[in-house]
Amino acid sequence: MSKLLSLAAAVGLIKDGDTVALGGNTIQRSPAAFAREMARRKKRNIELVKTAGAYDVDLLALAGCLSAVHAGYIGFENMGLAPNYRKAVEGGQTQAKEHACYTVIAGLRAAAYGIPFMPVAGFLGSELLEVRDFKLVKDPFTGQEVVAVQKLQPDWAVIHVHEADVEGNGRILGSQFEDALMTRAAKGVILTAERIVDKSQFQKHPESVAIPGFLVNAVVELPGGAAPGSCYPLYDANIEAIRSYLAMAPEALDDYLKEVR
Amino acid sequence: MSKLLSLAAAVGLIKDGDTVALGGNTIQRSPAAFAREMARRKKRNIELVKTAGAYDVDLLALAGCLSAVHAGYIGFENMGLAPNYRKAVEGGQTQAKEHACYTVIAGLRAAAYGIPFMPVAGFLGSELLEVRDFKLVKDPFTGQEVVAVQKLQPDWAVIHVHEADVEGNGRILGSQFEDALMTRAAKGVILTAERIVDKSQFQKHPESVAIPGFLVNAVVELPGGAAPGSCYPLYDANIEAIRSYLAMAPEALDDYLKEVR
Amino acid sequence: MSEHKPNYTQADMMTVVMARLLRDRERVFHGVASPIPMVAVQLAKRRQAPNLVYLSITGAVDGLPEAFPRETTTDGRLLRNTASLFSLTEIFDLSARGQLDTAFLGGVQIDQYGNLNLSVIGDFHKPKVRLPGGAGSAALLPTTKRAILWRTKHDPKVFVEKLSFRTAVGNVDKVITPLGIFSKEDGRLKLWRVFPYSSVEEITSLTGFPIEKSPDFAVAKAPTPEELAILQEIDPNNVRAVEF
Amino acid sequence: MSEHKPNYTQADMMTVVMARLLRDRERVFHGVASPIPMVAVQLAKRRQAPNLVYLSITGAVDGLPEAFPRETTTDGRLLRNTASLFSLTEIFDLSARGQLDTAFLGGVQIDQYGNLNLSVIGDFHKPKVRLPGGAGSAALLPTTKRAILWRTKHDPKVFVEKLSFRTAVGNVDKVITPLGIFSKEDGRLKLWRVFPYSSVEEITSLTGFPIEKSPDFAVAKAPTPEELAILQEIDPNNVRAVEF
Repeated sequence: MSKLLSLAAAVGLIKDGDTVALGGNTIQRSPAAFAREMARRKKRNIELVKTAGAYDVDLLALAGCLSAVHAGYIGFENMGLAPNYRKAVEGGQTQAKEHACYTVIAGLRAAAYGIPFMPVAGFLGSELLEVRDFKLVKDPFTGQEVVAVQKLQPDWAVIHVHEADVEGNGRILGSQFEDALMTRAAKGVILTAERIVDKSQFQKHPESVAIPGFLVNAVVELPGGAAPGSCYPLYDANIEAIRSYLAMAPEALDDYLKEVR
Repeated sequence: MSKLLSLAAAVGLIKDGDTVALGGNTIQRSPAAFAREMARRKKRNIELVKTAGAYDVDLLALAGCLSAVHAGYIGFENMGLAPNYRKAVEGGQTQAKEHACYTVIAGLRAAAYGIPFMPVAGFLGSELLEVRDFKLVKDPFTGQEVVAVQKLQPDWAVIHVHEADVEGNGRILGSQFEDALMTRAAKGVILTAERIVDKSQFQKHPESVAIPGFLVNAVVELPGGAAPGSCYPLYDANIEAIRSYLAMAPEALDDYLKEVR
Repeated sequence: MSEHKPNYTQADMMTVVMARLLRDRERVFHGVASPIPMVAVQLAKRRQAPNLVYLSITGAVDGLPEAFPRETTTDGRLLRNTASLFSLTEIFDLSARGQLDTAFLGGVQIDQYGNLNLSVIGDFHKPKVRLPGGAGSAALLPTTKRAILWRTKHDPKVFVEKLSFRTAVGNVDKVITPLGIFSKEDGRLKLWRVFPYSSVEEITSLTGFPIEKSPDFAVAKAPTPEELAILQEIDPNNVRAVEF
Repeated sequence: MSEHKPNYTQADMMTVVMARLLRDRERVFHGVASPIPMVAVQLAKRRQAPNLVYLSITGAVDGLPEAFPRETTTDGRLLRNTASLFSLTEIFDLSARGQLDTAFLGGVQIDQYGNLNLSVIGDFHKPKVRLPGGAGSAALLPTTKRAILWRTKHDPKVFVEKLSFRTAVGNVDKVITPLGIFSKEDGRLKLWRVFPYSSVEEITSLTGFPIEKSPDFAVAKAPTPEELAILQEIDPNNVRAVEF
């Protein structure tokens, strides 16, 4: 049962209007090449789910793909704001469904655990409670009020991994971020992988394989798929390429997408 | 900062009346030697937490240590019921706080997540809802009713691991069971370890080290610490020893505890 | 029972019909103390369900044991061949979100609605017999897409008119006994199969609730030589019979 | 500012005072975009807090980077030396259950109560400026035992009378600026330290809310030669200054 697909075919699984969780964190191991292909194929009305995003989210905002973004942080850290995400939100094309990263996690947990909501500690006092769809719930044991986060179930989780086999088993080295949780919360899972390995490699160290194949719908072999972000320890972020992206005029996007594969 | 203690000193950390979660599952990698030392030291009014237990729970019940057991299953699987646990419950000395294994997990999750309760799917229709301390809670988003499990925060999690370093980092090979969750839910953590390794061993494969040292209070070097249960892949369960334990007259316990170290 | 002695045991029969119920690609779980399901899964994978996803408490995904453990079904031997770990917690979550296809569950008592008791005989708080407890059943039975129950004793103390205690309720599909198979239809257990060596009369006399036949009632096909040969190959130590 | 040019930068000063606030054995977390905390933690570990437990988004526990990444603080380089992984999810959980000692958090706007805005300038739904978002702060600030805030600009647009939006509220202990340190006492930010090259007057003129001195007010000790030497050794590329 090989689940290997071309990048185009895998992106084709995603329908306009879908909710898509992207793995990785800021410029680390995010599915950047997958996001570019989504931009090329002009996906529309996508709702993204991410704890902390940068290039992937900004590029999809620039390409007009995004109706909303559920995230705790969208920015380029020490390099500054996310210019195109900013513009898309300020212009009203994209809704910023701001979270604390932990409430993204809580919403994903509710989806993964098959429950309608998750109670979450903290958060009281934040105006996010008033402007976003968080609610309070009474602990039935003590009467204490606690914040409730509604189930956040993506249609797809898209995760860039170091190694996958054709059945969809996936192995991430180093920082795991919230990727395993996303694969449990989503209805479907797409992996892009630096390399395809034989299943027997995983059978030697099953405890290091965070994503079991039976949860995965499609695997794309995509070396360099996190660039210009990093895929530690294989490659560092290409800062020059990120800065040049940040300096790019919006009109240059089509050329950029043709050039950067 | 070495956290190495003798078995006696580590057991000494546990006070009468404490709630103690035991790692492993049935006769697999449970902290059997630790349980025997608890029995020798005549711990009293202990509340155990376990998903599925066998020898460890039964022995502590026989020794009169247990006021209550929170668990989904206590038995010796294909070998039959847990005779001494049965007697302790039927005689009224020990309360069976029966759970579905999943509600033990839910209670531990609430403790680990710092929330007063966890909603949990399923469970409706079970009479456990009526006789145990589960409640219903209304989803504030849809009004749907869902079962709520109260936070279950052990004073101690006691986990038998394959390898630990003196700082308390712990590595489990193969089945992880619910042990990592227990170390997050409990106020304190005690590891018994087949062997003590140098931290540098873990630094080569940090992703395989499920228990970070900073959560751990004490480490005991205890080769064979899961026997007569298994510690896969190091040793199998000693079925003969388990059957001989099961056949033992209750009065023989003191001799047994002297003999079996 | 028939006087002609068949060339297979009740354990063989139960294992074979259990395996036949499994489908390719589905996600299947068994828990503690489940020797027949443990063997039946491997039989099904060797026949109609090679891509069945086999989950167990060990965390193994598609574990392929060289030999089955005899006393326990949570043993590390089940980990052989697994390419990832998927813990019990994750299995419960999977079921909770509606993605577990089949769960094998047992019952010390089972009533005509397919509800089960694994908790106590007598009063819950002052039991005459404290049973092991329902393990995963109260959580899994209502959330798994289907549950297949089995019990190696068929008598009126198992198949009761009224449970001492209702541990779990839910999506029971089939109940396999040494004599036949009940199917839950319109909310009740109907007799769906009788095994070749038994009879409706025998089952009726050994069941504590009234027997009604399913519209699909039939005599189960005896284990085929091929099924028996695979059983012999994968379970030469007859672990499937350990509950008898 | 004083005309005598000191032998250290504002970045050095902020890093050094931040490091001094840390205690041995405590559990400390920083998130994205946190170069000064990233360096300060290592400085503290080299001095008074060798057993400080350092947690970051990478999942590293006590990561000891050979070189600090310049553009990001979520880089895999922070994993070096870690003996276990403890993910961001786990860090939030740790804080939620009351076991995180110190969290470093930033604020685009900070008010006199130590509340912060990282969300928007203008209306939340139709913002004039969409900011990056509060990241972990709304969850961490109320649950960590203490938060240390920092901001490398000290002007009335940062330290405001009224926030455009209140992203997070909670257990702020200290707020470090390029000119001094506020301490939250009796529910309000009081001026606790002024840096040697600044003055109460300068801070007052550059702060949007009224300045009140803490009873413990003092002039901060300039970075010592030892502190500066360690800084030079661990951060020769001056990553600590990247936010200036």
